[in-house]
Amino acid sequence: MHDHPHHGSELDEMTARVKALETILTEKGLIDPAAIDEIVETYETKVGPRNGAAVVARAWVDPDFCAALKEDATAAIASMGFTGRQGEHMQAVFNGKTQHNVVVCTLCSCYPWTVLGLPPVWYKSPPYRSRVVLEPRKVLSEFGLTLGDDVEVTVWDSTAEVRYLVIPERPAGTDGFDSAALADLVTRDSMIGTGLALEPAP
Amino acid sequence: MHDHPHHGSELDEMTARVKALETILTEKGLIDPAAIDEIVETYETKVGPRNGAAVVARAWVDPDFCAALKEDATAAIASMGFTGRQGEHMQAVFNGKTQHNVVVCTLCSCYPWTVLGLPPVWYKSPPYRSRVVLEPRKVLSEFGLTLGDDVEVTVWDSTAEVRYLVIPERPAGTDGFDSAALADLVTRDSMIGTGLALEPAP
Amino acid sequence: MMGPHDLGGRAGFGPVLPEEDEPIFHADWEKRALGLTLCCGALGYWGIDASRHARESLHPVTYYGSSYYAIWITALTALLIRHGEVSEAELASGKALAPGKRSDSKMQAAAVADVLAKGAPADRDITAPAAFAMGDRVRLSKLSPRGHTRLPGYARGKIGVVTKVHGTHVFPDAAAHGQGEQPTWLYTISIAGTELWGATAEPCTTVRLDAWERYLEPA
Amino acid sequence: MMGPHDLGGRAGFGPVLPEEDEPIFHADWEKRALGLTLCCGALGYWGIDASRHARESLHPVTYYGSSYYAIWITALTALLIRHGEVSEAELASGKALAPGKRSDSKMQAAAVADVLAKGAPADRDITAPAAFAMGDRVRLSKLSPRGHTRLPGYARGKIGVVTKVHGTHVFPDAAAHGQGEQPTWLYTISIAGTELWGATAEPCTTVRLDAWERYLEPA
Repeated sequence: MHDHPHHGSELDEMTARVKALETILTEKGLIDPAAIDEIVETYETKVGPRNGAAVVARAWVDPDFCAALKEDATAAIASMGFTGRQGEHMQAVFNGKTQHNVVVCTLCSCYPWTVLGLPPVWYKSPPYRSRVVLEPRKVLSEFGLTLGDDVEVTVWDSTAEVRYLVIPERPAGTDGFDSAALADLVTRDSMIGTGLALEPAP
Repeated sequence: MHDHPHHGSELDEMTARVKALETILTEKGLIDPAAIDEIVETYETKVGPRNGAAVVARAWVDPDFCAALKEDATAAIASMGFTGRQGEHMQAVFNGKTQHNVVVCTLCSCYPWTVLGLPPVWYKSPPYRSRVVLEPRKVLSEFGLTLGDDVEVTVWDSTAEVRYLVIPERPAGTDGFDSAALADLVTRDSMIGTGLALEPAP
Repeated sequence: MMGPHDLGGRAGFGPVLPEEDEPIFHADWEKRALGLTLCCGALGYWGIDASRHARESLHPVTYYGSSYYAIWITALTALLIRHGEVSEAELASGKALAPGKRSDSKMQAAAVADVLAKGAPADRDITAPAAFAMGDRVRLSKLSPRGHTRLPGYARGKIGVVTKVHGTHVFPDAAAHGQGEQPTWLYTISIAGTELWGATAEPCTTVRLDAWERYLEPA
Repeated sequence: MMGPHDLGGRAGFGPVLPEEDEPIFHADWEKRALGLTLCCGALGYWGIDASRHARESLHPVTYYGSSYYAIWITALTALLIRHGEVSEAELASGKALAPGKRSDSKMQAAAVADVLAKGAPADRDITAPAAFAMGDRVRLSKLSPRGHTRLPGYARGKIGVVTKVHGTHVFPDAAAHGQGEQPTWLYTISIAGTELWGATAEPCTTVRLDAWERYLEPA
C-alpha cells in the first residue's frame, strides 16, 4: 500500500489539485496544455525500453559499436538517434560471467529516460531505493535472479547526472539471430539489472 | 502538526481503539483496570521533576551527597527514595563554567522517569531526536540558551539502559538558600540540559 | 535495522516545538495506553528490547504520522497478536472470544507501586573480562543488522574514546529476538562532533553514547 | 540535508513490489503532473537541483505517504509560489488572479520534441585540473550540509577508489540554492560492501556512485 499509495481518496484529491494547477497556469499564460499532451505522447509512444533493447542488440552483433559504447556511451547511443532529457550523459555497464550490474537512484529517481522511458513505480519507491545498496543479492533473488557468490554484484547509485544502462549478457542459443530478433529478448529489467535477457523460445 | 499529531480524527479513533483493547484484555483476565488507574496516578502525582529537583538541590548544598552522586548516582538517588522503572541505572552529569550537558534518546524516548517523570512530547519527537546530535547549539538557542564557543557541549544519547540526569550549575545569589528554596529554581529543562536553573527572584 | 526510529542527524522534521502547557497526558486514551503497555509487559512475553523493536518496525508513514502513544498502542497490539493473547477477530468485535492464556500473571492494582519502584535492572553478572578500558580508542561497528540494534546509524564506523565502563548488561540485539540475554560489557563512548559531521559540526561539541562491546573494535 | 529522500541502507519500507501490469501512468492526473513539471521547468526559475531539493524538503510523512507524482506536484506548487508565479489565493479559488510573469518563456507544443531531444547537459568546461585520478584511494566526506547535497548518508566517511573521471559538472550543492553552477570535477567511486556494512555486507558486492571533488579527500 505504502509502496504505491493510490487510494481512491488520493486519486480524487490529486485529480482536483492537478486540474486546478493546470487551469491557473494556462490562464496565466505560463503553460500550453497542448505541450503537455505532446510530452505525454512522447513517453507513452516514442521513448521507452525498445530504444535500449535496440542498443543492447546492436552491441551484441556489432563489435565496433560495442567498443564505441564502452568508450563513449552518450555518443554511441546518440548515433542511433536516442538523445535528450535524462540521457545527456550515458554510461553502459557490461555484465559478464562473473560480473553483474544493477542500477538504482537512492536519492530520487534518476533513470536513463532516452533508452528506457519513464521508470516503473518500484524503481522510484523507498523499498527498492533503501534495500538494493545494502542487500542487492536478496533484492535480486526476489526478482527471481539468484546469483552465485563468485559473481561480483556492482550496484550503481545514480547520484549525479550520469545515467547507467546495463548491457546484459547475450543469451545462449541465439547464434545467427538478427538485431530485431535479439532485441525482443532484451527486457527492461535486464537493462536495469534486476533481470537477465530472455532465453530464446525453444 | 506532525510534531504532535493530535488531529480530532486521531483522537476519536484512538479513544475507540484503546477502549476496545482494554475491554478485551479485561474480559480475558489479562489486565486489571484498577492497575492502570494506579499507574496513571503514580506518574500524574508522585513521580515527576520535583524528585530530580530535590536531588539537584541536595547536590548543591551537601558535598558528601554530591560526591556520592558523582560516584554512584543510582545508589545516591535511591537513598532519597527515588528508584524503579526507567531509573534502574542512573548517571549524573555535571555542568560547569566550560561544560554543558544535554540529554537525548535518538532511537526512542529513554528518559529518567524516577527523577523527571514522563518525558514531554518534544523530547520524544523526531525534530529534537534528529537535530540535537547534529546541531546542539542551534537547538539549545531555540530553547533560549545560547552558549559561548568556549563551553564544550556534550550530548548524551541514551542508547542503553543508563539514564542521564543533568546537574545544572547553582545560580548566583543563592547563598544561604535551603534545599527547598533551591529546588524551586531547578526546572525540568535544566535537568535535561535544554535550560539552566532559574535565577532567584530579586 | 536502521528503521524510522533511527533519527540522529536526519533532516526534514521541522522545528522543536514545546507545547504551551505541556500536559502529561493529552486525552484519557493516552493514560490508558501507558497503563495497558505496562500491564501487558507484566505478562512476561516480551522485554523492553522486543517492545522497542515492535515500535521501530512500524512502517515509516505510521511511525512518523502517529503520536507517541498511538505508536505504543499499535506496537502493543502487534505483540499481543503475535503471542496469541489477542486475535484479529477480537479486535474487530471489541469483545473477548477466548480466555487469556497468562491471566495468572495479571498485574494487580495492589502490586503496581512495588513493580514500578523495583523496575527491571539490565545489569547481569558475568565473569568474562572487559576488552576495553577507560581512554581506549575504539571504532564503532559498521554492521547494519537486519534486526534490533542500539547502535545508531550516525555513529557507525566512527572513532571514539571509552569514557566509562558500565559493567555487563543484557544485549538488546539478542534479547529483542528471543535469543536470551547474552550479557555483554557496556561502555560510554565519546565521539567528537568533527568525527561525526566533519567541518559541518558545531564548534566544541561532543556526543557520548552507550555501546556494547560487540559494537566496538580497537582503533 | 539527510532528508526523507536519503534512503540507501534504511529499513522498514517493506518488500519491493512490482505492479502486475506496470502502467506508465495510473491516472490522467499523473500525465498532467509530468507535463506540468516539465513545462514549468522551461520558465527558467529553477534547475533540476532546485527541483530535487523542493521534493526532498517535504516532511517525511508527506514524502513517504504520497505517490511519486503527488510528490512532484506538491514540490512544483511550492516552487511556483516561491517564485511568485502562483499565489495561495489562486490555488484556493482555482482561477488565475493575475497574469504570469514569464509567459514569454512558455513552452509551445511545437517546441517539445526539440526540448526533450536536447535535454540539459550538466558538463561544463573549466580549466582547473582534476585533483584525483583513476585508482586513487579517497575518503568520502563526513559533511552533513543543511542544504541540498548528492552525497548519500550511507557513503559518508567511507573509503573507496576512483574508477572513472567524468569531467566537470554543475555542482548541485551550489546550483540548488541559486549560488551558480560552480562546475566541479566528477568521479565514480567504487566502495566495497564490507566498507559500507562491515560483516553484514553480502559476499562480493560493491557500490559505485558518482561524487564531486568537493565530497572527496585523499585516503
